[in-house]
Amino acid sequence: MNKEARLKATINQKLTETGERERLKELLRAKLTECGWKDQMKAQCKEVIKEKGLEHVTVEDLVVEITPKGRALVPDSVKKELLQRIRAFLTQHAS
Amino acid sequence: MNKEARLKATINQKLTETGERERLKELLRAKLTECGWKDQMKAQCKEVIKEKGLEHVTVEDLVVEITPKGRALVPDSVKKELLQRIRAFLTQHAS
Amino acid sequence: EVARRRQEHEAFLAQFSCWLCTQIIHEVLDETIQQSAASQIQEAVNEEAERLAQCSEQVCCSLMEETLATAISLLAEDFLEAELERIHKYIK
Repeated sequence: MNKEARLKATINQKLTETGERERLKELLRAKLTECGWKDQMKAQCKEVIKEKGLEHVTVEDLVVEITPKGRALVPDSVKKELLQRIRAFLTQHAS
Repeated sequence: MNKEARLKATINQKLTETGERERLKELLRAKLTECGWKDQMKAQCKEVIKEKGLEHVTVEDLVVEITPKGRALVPDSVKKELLQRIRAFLTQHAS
Repeated sequence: EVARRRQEHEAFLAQFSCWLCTQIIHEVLDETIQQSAASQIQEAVNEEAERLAQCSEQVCCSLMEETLATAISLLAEDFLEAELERIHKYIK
């Protein structure tokens, strides 16, 4: 395992062990709701169903169809906040 | 002060005043770079940092660790050239 | 006497030259080694910081991906279920 892979594994381990990983995911979910991402995604689902017809769409189709939009619609501020939280966590747990 | 001590003091003073001391040091620095000694020292430093881990090494540790190797690695030809330059200066100024 | 003095003087010069040579070598070496050690430690510190920043970013991305994947599939599932239910009610 190279240095980077080892470091990543250590970070992931610390995040999981301390429960920070779950807290960060929770924060992210809350931010996504707060910023209207969920509503935008629902609108996307509606659009797909309207286009293809309800009888021709499975959950998997819907997921495949809306995932790229879902990624693109995450505001930069949310990504930034998440990264800052991870950095702060690492500074606090630096050893 | 005896005669020898006086002479030593005079030579040292002349070495400094004429700028020869600085020139000799500059020559030595250039020779050390030219013969690869500087790169060897860098490699030695890297090796020690890798071996001990960055968090366990200070500049002082590194200096203590690599100085004996550094001294041993100065090529004889470089020492010889420097000595010749010093002798020439002394012959010229210590009459 | 003159010859003896000259010989003594020569011996002194030879000895003093050697001493000076060692002195200058040590001065330059100490200085260079100190600089080299400081710069190599700084370089290692910078590399480490860079590595940490990159890894943090990658961890952040994978965390984001993971959360989004779960959220999107849950959302799609709920949405489709709600739509089907709505249609069923409508048909009824």
